[in-house]
Amino acid sequence: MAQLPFIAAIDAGIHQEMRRDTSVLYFGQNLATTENHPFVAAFGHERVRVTPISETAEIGIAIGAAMAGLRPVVELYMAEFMLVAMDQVVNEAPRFRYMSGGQVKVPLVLKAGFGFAAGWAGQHTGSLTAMFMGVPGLKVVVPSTAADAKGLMATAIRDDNPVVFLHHYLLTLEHGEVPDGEHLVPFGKAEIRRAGGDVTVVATGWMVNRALAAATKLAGEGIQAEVIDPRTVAPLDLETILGSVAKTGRLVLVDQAPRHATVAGIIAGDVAEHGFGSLKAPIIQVTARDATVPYSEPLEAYVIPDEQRIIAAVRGVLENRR
Amino acid sequence: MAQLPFIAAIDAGIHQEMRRDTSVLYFGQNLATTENHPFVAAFGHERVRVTPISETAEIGIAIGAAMAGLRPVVELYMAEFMLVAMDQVVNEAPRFRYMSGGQVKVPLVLKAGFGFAAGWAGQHTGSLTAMFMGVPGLKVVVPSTAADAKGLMATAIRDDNPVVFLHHYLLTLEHGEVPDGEHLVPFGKAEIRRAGGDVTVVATGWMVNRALAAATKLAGEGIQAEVIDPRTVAPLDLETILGSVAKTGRLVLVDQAPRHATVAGIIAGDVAEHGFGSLKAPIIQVTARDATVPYSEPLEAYVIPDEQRIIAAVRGVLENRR
Amino acid sequence: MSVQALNAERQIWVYKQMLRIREFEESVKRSFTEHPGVIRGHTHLADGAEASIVGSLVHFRLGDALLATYRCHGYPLVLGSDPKAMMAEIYGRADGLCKGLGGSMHLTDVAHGFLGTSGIVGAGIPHAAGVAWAAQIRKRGEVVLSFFGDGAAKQGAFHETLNIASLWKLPVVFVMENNGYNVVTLTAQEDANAAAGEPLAIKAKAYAMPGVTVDGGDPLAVHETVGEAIERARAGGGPTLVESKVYRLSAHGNLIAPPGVPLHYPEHEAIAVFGRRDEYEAALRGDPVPRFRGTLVSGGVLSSRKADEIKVEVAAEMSAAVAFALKSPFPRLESALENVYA
Amino acid sequence: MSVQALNAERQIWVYKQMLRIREFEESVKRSFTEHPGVIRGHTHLADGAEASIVGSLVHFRLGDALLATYRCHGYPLVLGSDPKAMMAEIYGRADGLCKGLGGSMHLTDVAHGFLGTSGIVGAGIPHAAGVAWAAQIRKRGEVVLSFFGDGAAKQGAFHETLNIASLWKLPVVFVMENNGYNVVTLTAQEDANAAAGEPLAIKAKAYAMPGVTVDGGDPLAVHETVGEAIERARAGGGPTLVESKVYRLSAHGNLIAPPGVPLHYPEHEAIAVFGRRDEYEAALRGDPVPRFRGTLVSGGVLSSRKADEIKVEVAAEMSAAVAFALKSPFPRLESALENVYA
Ligand SMILES: Cc1ncc(C[n+]2csc(CCOP(=O)(O)OP(=O)(O)O)c2C)c(N)n1
Ligand SMILES: Cc1ncc(C[n+]2csc(CCOP(=O)(O)OP(=O)(O)O)c2C)c(N)n1
Ligand SMILES: [Mg+2]
Ligand SMILES: [Mg+2]
Repeated sequence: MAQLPFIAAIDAGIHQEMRRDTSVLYFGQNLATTENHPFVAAFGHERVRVTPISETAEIGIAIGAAMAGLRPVVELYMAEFMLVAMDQVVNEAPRFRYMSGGQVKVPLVLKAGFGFAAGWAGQHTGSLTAMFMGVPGLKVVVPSTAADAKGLMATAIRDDNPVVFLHHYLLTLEHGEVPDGEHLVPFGKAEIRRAGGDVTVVATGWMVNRALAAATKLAGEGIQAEVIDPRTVAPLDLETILGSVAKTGRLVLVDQAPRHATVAGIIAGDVAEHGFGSLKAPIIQVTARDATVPYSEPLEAYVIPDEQRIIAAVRGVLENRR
Repeated sequence: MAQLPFIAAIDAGIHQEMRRDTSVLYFGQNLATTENHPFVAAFGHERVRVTPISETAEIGIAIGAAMAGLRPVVELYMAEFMLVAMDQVVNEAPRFRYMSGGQVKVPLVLKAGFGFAAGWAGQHTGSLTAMFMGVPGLKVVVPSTAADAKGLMATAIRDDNPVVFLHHYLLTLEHGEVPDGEHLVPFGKAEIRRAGGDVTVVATGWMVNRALAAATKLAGEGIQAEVIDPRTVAPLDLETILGSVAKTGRLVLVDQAPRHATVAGIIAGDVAEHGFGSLKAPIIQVTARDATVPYSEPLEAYVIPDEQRIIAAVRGVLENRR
Repeated sequence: MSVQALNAERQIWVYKQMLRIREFEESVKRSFTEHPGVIRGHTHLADGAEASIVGSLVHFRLGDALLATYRCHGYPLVLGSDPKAMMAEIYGRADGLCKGLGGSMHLTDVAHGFLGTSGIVGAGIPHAAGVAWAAQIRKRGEVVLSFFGDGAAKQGAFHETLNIASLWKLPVVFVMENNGYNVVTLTAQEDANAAAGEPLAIKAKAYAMPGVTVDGGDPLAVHETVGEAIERARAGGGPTLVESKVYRLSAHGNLIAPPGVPLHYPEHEAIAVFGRRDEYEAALRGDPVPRFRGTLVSGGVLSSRKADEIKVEVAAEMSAAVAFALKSPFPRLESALENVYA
Repeated sequence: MSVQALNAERQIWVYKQMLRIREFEESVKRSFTEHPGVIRGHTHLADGAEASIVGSLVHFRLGDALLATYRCHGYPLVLGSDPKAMMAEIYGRADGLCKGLGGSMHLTDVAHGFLGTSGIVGAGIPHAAGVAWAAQIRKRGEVVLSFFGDGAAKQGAFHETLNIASLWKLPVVFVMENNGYNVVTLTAQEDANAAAGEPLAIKAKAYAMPGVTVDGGDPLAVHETVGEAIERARAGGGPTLVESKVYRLSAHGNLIAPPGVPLHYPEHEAIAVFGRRDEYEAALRGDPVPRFRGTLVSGGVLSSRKADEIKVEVAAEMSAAVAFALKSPFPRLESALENVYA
């Protein structure tokens, strides 16, 4: 075990797989522009390349390379940059296997950051996870710890399908214990980050930290929140969430996206169908307020869900507790 | 009142507004290539133009023209074609007003078909509505009748914000009574297509027809379904839905998208929060099965929600009726 | 570099492949009237482009790859795909090349080097470059052919990919089939070079890449031009943009309509939209299939009798394909949920 | 067409504007150390591009419009925006040009013809063409300037827009500020023309559009080159691609880091990443601001004393802007929910 920042843990996951499998490629903008780049030094320019600012071609090339037997990892920096290439992400990569009747597979990883609520303002701070999660053929990963970042990246690279790997930018420098050597975290297995019997709180990415901080404060009031991190939203481990709700009867979902663009809403819909019998209170979603993310610091903080709003939501669902 | 096919009703809406307001433009691929084109004949090439196959430029140009005081309507044919220009749709058009502190407005209409489950297979049959509905600054319209198609198009053109106008391609030739002369349908006002007290069914686009057909069959069993068509999903008229659920206690949502890519899920999440007290049964979503839409006819029919599945869902929520 | 001329036998092979494509497309077209409802969605024919396709594919070797668009029936026929399985796919049957999941727009036959198509204009161009990157890494002299239309050159994907392919010297040849139309839009109505009277191959200058224009109605000319580009690519010299000028002899695709409305192939846009009957009739007179037959027969390479025999043989092959496809069952319903994930 | 030369007074005006941009940018840069935490997110400076900006904007008339990228501080200063409101925006304050909603990357001042920016590379290029369409319809001889970087020419948006602008003869001038870098990527590492030693202006050939390259460090050369393009556009002759060669004198932007880490301007990538100290020092020696001062003083257009007076005046203007911005309050919280919809 080593203490590593989140960003280094992702790199470690990629490095691990590139060493293991020569078919893994790593490319994107503004990397590998000198021989000193650690991945270039280790794996050479054949497998590690800088690309122009051409996301459509970058992702499209990854698809072709994947169909030809390679395993590309594309560094995209911000998830928003995928929007200029959204057809490749949602209407090409995940369709080829299906449309060919299973003749091809398209193993690739689209690595992108998101949610960088640090003054990056209108076009660089979005939380677009929900746009990807419902696309058949695509898998979507949202780690919240350094260890998961490494292990989920490694699993993403080994997966035979296109995977969107979303790195929350505010976690970049968060340190955590990361297993040395080969480390893999399975897809479709949620993690209970904190156990509790009074209320289930589901969150992804950086919102997991805020949920945990809220849970700590709530514990001081005698409220035990169970905090669940789905880790992958496609596939989604609904069982773990339903199991927790069966126990607590109460569900609060936290999401950095605006109200109608959330993973939270989708999960709420699932629980309202499959876990209805367990529910003792309304399912509350704590989401961003409905605005583009503003630049000014206090406004940005006002728009993004914070501890106080999570705590208030939990108190709300417990109000009618008997 | 005239009987018009859906497609002619949309055209009538555009025509009405172009005649009324010289700032309205209409352009896109494969239109206006001869002087005989009815819009060219009426309004000239200055305002009606054919574009190359360049969605990013087409939508981007619409944004610029809108900022400069015009009101462009872009013909995009299939909603999937917006995916190559998704940045313009979700990260440019709806952001400019906000980021400029209200200095500009971006009135434009992106007109696109969707859901063409008619053998168009993997890349042309999607139902992407949910991708647009949660973006602050954007409005999203999904008419299901010819009259609404005309009236919502006219309202969309007069709206000072970017509007995604989604035309369900399977409705193209459906005829309906369409008011002559100026006709406007307000945004954010759901329509109760059929009244009923036993169960609330919410559907958009072509699914409204399937829901109504199911409701007719169910009436034969003595089950009165209330079928609600939100007509615009952004803004969403949650009040009307909650009002109905308050009466029926039961909610079934029908959506042509796969399970985790639906408007249905988002609405279910809202009702599970704001209408929980009214619910007597789980909220059931009848969605497409989780696959890319297959080409072969029976498989396509198997994947898309049909009357039977809607009927079964309604029976399901009524099972525990006392 | 100079490409070796084709001997008589290969020339006859070229002619036969052209005829097979034509005959297949005619069978597809006839299906709309002879077997109404059997073909759904949108179907795009390659008639008029046969010389361009076959002339390009003469150079195809084991290990090479090809990617194309929705207008994709021609290529796999030449590469060796079974027309029975192709027709079954177009009819949505269980024995289809793609198990009925893809349909006419998405024929794929990996075993024969046809990696697939995108129905989104321009989107397949980077895929081809990606396959070429894999070939570059493998260092076996394999090459990738990327086919697309003139309209596709107006998509960002074209631009972004050609720059990278040139920069990385990828072993790929970009064959733009310029058929003068994007659906009902004339090339000069949407392309600044065309409007200025310039060849579309000039676009290659924006990528420091060779760009050439060839008469796509002449299979031997295509053979030479694409052949040079392929040799260059195999030798590590990088990509070429080949503008192959063809004339699409059918309408863009069958009628677009919701279920219930019988589908058919409408009149060509040159006539139906632009009233350019002369243009269309000239194109018919220049039809590359009879034109090449004429060349071969008058050059003494092929006797009329032999040419007729080939025609009969090919017609039989394609009607067998139709018969097979008609008899093939629909896929099991659950197969709709297979192959979503690997 | 020939552009009239600038008289002495206008030349001095040009110099003063260049100095204002430089001084503003220096104030922004100093804010990171003098007022830590006051600027958040990502801030991109125009230092090195002043001559190109001002030389282009000499031609700007009422009714014209300008659109740019995240690297957007220079233009509005020349167009007449108040540096106080600009700095307040960069500090996220209520008196900001965009009420604190936009920040450094999204300065907008419609009243002065600056319609805004996109932070997404290439995305603003079509917006400019759209504004130009409106100008074409209005027929008042108005012109639109579209500024973007060399890297942006690798986006599909560039390609798609230039084709349409040329085809429609839109009154727009595309000014590509080629500063040799896209963040830490050298132009030759990402551009096939650059790798082949060709100017980037050659890309205009793919759009049947004039393409010219100019020394962006010389405001009078830019004035002439962009001036010709603007005159042509105003006269209905259509767009031009101008490649203006500049050297960015600061790093791409400030350090990228999560909250908590103090932000600052790192060393220029030429040195920090590529170890090209000579290149960077040569660029500093060629700095367009002192270079133009030298030209004016040695040409007798401007005395050293007057030049120093201008410098003092401009420095005072910009420190007043900082002082104003520091005192401006933060916006009301509820203002975050205003202006979402019109
Ligand atoms: C991005 C995108 N926009 C629009 C379409 C609709 N469309 C399908 S084929 C086609 C014409 C393409 O023309 P061209 O590239 O010349 O090929 P051709 O059909 O002539 O062979 C269009 C516009 C699409 N499939 N994808
Ligand atoms: C579509 C997209 N991809 C990537 C980025 C990240 N990015 C921001 S600025 C930049 C460099 C742009 O280089 P250039 O166009 O030369 O402009 P310069 O910054 O040199 O002025 C990049 C890659 C982005 N903003 N948008
Ligand atoms: Mg064409
Ligand atoms: Mg640059």
